[in-house]
Amino acid sequence: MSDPRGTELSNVSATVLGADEIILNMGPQHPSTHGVLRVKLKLDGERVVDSECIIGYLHRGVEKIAEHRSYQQFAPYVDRMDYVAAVSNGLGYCEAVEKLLGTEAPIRARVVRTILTELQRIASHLLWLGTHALDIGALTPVFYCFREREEILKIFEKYCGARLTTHAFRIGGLQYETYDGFEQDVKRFCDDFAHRIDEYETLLTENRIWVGRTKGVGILSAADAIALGVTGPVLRASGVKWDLRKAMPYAAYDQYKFEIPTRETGDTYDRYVVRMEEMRQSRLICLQAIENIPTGPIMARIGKVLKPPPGEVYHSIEAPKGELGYYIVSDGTTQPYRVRVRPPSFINLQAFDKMARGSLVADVVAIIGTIDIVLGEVDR
Amino acid sequence: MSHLLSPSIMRLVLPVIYAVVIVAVLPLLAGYIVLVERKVMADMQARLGPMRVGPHGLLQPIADAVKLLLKEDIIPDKADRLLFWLAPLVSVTMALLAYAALPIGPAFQIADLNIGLLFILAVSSLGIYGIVLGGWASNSHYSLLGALRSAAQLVSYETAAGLGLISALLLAGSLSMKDIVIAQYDQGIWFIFYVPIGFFIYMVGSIAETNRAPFDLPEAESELVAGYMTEYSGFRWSLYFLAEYANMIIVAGIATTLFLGGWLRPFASSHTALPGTSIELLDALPSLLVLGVALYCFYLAPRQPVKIQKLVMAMAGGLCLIIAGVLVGALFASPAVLQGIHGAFWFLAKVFAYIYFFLWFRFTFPRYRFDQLMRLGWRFLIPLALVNLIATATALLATREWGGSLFFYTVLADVVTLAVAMFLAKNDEVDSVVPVADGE
Amino acid sequence: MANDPSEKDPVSKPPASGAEEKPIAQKPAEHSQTASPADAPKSPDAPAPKSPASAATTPAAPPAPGAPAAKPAAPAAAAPKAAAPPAKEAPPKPLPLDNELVQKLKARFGDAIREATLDRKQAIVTIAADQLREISRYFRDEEKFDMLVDLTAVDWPKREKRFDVILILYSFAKNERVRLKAHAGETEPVPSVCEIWPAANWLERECYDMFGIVFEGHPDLKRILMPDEWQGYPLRKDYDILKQDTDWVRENLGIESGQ
Amino acid sequence: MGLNSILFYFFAALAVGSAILMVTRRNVVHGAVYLITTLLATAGVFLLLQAEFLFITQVILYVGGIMVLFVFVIMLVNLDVSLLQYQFNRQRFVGGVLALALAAQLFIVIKMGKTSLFPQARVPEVLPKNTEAVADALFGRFMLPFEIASILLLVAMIGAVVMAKRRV
Repeated sequence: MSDPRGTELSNVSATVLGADEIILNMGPQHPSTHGVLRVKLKLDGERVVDSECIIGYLHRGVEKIAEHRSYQQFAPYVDRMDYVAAVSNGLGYCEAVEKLLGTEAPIRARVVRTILTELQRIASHLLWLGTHALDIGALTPVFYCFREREEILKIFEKYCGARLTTHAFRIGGLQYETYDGFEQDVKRFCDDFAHRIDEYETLLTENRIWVGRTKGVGILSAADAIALGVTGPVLRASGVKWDLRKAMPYAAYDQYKFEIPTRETGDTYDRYVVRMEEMRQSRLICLQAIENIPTGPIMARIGKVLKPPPGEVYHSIEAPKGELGYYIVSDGTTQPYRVRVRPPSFINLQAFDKMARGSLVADVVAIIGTIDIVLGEVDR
Repeated sequence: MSHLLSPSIMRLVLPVIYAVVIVAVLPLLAGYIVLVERKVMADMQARLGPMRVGPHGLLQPIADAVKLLLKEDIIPDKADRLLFWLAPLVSVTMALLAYAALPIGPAFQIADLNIGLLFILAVSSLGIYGIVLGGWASNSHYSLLGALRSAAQLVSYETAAGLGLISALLLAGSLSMKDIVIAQYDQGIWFIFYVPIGFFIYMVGSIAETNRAPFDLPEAESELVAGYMTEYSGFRWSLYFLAEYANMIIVAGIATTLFLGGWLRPFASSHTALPGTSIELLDALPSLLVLGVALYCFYLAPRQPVKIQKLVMAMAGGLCLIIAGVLVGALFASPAVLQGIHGAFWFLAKVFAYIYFFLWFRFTFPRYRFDQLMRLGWRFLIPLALVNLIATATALLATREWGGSLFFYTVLADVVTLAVAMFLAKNDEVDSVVPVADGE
Repeated sequence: MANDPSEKDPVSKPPASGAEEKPIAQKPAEHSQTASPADAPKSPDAPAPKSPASAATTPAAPPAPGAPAAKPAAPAAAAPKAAAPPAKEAPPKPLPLDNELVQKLKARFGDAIREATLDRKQAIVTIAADQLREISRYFRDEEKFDMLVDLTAVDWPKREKRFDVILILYSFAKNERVRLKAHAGETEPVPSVCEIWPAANWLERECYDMFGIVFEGHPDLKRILMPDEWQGYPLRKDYDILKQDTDWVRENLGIESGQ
Repeated sequence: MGLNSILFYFFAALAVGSAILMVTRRNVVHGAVYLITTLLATAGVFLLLQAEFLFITQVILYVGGIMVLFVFVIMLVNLDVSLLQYQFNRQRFVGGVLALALAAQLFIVIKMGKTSLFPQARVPEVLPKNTEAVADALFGRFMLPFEIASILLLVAMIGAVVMAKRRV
């Protein structure tokens, strides 16, 4: 202070103390980036000033591969995009190609597809719930969630022999008939699941710490969500009552009664509530569908070699993560001329910056979790 | 021989023996607390936990220790080598030093300082340097953030926990750990019944001080990878680990001494002799408990899948049997020996019960966010601790001035403090939650 | 169509009677269009279905200047009998589209609206690339297509302007989708629609990454999925599936080949 | 020299040595570590004098509290910049004068007070519990100054909070 040039001193301290903005590189190896997401955060203390997602570590060129495979050959590849919801991916692809062919799967196939896809939605949401809770520090729910998910995977395994990347459906319908006891298995799961999900809620929904960690975190307004093309539970939590299963019904969804849960604020807590409710709704759909699976063929009469007439089609379904679209261009040959996948995770992840700015590092983890990304789908 | 066991020599030799025993046993104990933690966690999460190494994973801690010691020791290139080397040592030294004043039973205490409690608090508060310097020296942002969080968290919660302790100190009127326990014996009641809120505040504060969930922000694995320990590996890492568990035992020991009657058995002041003998009814309890465990081990032993596991299980049963034998033997020895051995048993039992609560919290609650943690500390716990302190002091004063039962006055004080707590919590809720228009 | 409730298989049990509430709009997009599949297809001009390249060139014929883009340039409707599904209905083919929306568009943008077709009951509007931003803004503001569902590209290397830039738009109000298509040459920049739909940011980056299409006015146009220094654009048709940027692989991964 | 003297010289040397190192280190964190060592060594001297309460206060407050905050702040500072900065500013002369003055003062006190540098008077083996003595002094005889000091600190604290709040 006795320094005659006080101004200089204050300048010096400013350069020293002002340098506290640090760049934190989260990932690609980090416990809560759900795979190989890399986020560059600019922090002021623990507050996020700026963020950038760096992706592509899992890029496998699925769209390029598609151009070199026949329509049927490509079907297993789509399972590897959102690998925790392989059934949904398969449904979207098969229906898109069916649309391109101008045909449709028989009603029995569509109902079975609906049941399996809804089970897959529950499985995907369970995985999300477990890991999201784990990110926020609740160690226990993840094991309960996996216990229930295991039941679903067992049903898949019994149905088609695979658990994760199922390739459950074929273009034109189903490869396999349902096994004996399929209905009972699904029913038993659904009956059991009703109070399981209440159990999870007792652990989290009213928990003060959970509420404190999720309420008001990562708010995304409805206008922002629409502008950023965000779909799925993230959009619905922002207050937009929009679900492709209702807006443009596919498979057999138009036959079943279910609600579209929505919330107003669009924060992490709302997204949690929406997904929990969605699991309940999926359970209801399964129960309705299992009541009366129509009899009949399971495969449409399409040839062994698929040569869709030239043209193009865009078909999308409500995958657990949001709108999963396939834009397929055919040139009349056996291989697609171009397959474009509209990956919900990829587009939802774009909203990350909007949600994360101004929040704390701890919130970043919650926000990554709440968007519910699967890097296999983001990077394709 | 007799001159070797003269009291003056024993006064010097015994503490050294205790110190050696503590330093030798503590890592093992920490390892087994980890095993218990994993087993409890597994039980709460509907799974089995470690089952492979030894029967029911009983040898897992040893396997872990060997693995840790054999691991590659990595020092990051741009780390501050000196501090990187020093930091875990500081942590573990301070944690071990605190044991000097911890009375594990009336006989097992290295030094009965007249400022024993303050000494433990002071030394364990120095352990923070291990974390802060280690975090800084690693030259990694995760470590640095972990260290910063840790520093802020410890300073805040030490205050709250300390204020919580003072309410018990008021009742004891001494800082010597031994005198505090004796005060509880004399008053015939554990202080937790006088100052339950003080105990609660200390419990929350001690969880935060030991960086345990839900306050494990300095090492929050989902945010900061492993916080200040991110760059550590192998032996250095295990030193941190040891320090953490040693600290857990320390805070549990403090809580046991101040609130749970230290080495006293339940109903220490009431005496009901077994008919026909001079053995107290409740003194027989420890032996029976350990005997039960031993029998259970023997019951399980033949049911183990592998021969070696059968053997180890039987050995575990045998160990329990020996302990039970010692406990029974103590019943017939002189009162000092009885108190020493059974005191240690009760003390450790209470410490582990306290640690069990730590584990239970860890597997039940999500993690706090940093600002919430600070808010909880400064705006809830510290005001509450102050109110609790004043209320307890008033209760003491009232007993002295007007007579009557202290218990009655402390109940009044607790009611007042609870009312304040509810007010604070409500106030806090208004502030912290973003107004939400409930949808649907 | 699976999307079309009216065409449901008769075997199915009747839909749960009316109790389900339609959230935003009732009609699927396909229903709002006027064309019917029974319309006689316009004769194709170059039926050469066996070669993808020649098939690709067909729709590339630029519309005659001056003539309003009413003339459909339907791609080869070759109906490959060997593989065509023995479906009840005729195989789907693109049909011209001329509804209210298209008329409005033509009235407003004139030549910039090159063509409007209906393929598999999905509306496609081909527009001039240089007008992309204006037309997009019109779609968002006037026609309430408030969500950009997807933005991608297709490569037709034999064509004079090799790329189709495709925007899939969705309107919550109408529950309709529309596809905008703009032709772009290899070196020709396409206006960015980032400021209209922020969602386009990453999508345009991906297009740039995969096809090398430059979007003019994009705030931060750089590679997104491939490494920043990667040479070549993987989704172009002339980029072989086994091709790689050998130098990059060698330098950064320390291996000879990723195959 | 008894054990006490050896310990005293050990602590004294440690205190002085690390104090010098603390001033001369370029790395601020190292400086802080040496300062902590100095404080601990001083605490050790207190303990030798059987001033247990003072010892523990020194450890809890200065080492366990204040220095933690110091280190906290230091770690937020970008050390790469501070490493390059010249540590001593143009106060060398003033500093030298001050040091000389202090040395003179010490010399005079020791000489005038007729106390040798190596005190012969032994402290009694066992002192009364000094925690209570400190408490009696603070809350009895020196109640007023003690309270004034605490109010001063409170004012300073509130001032700091207000200044920090304004920025946010």
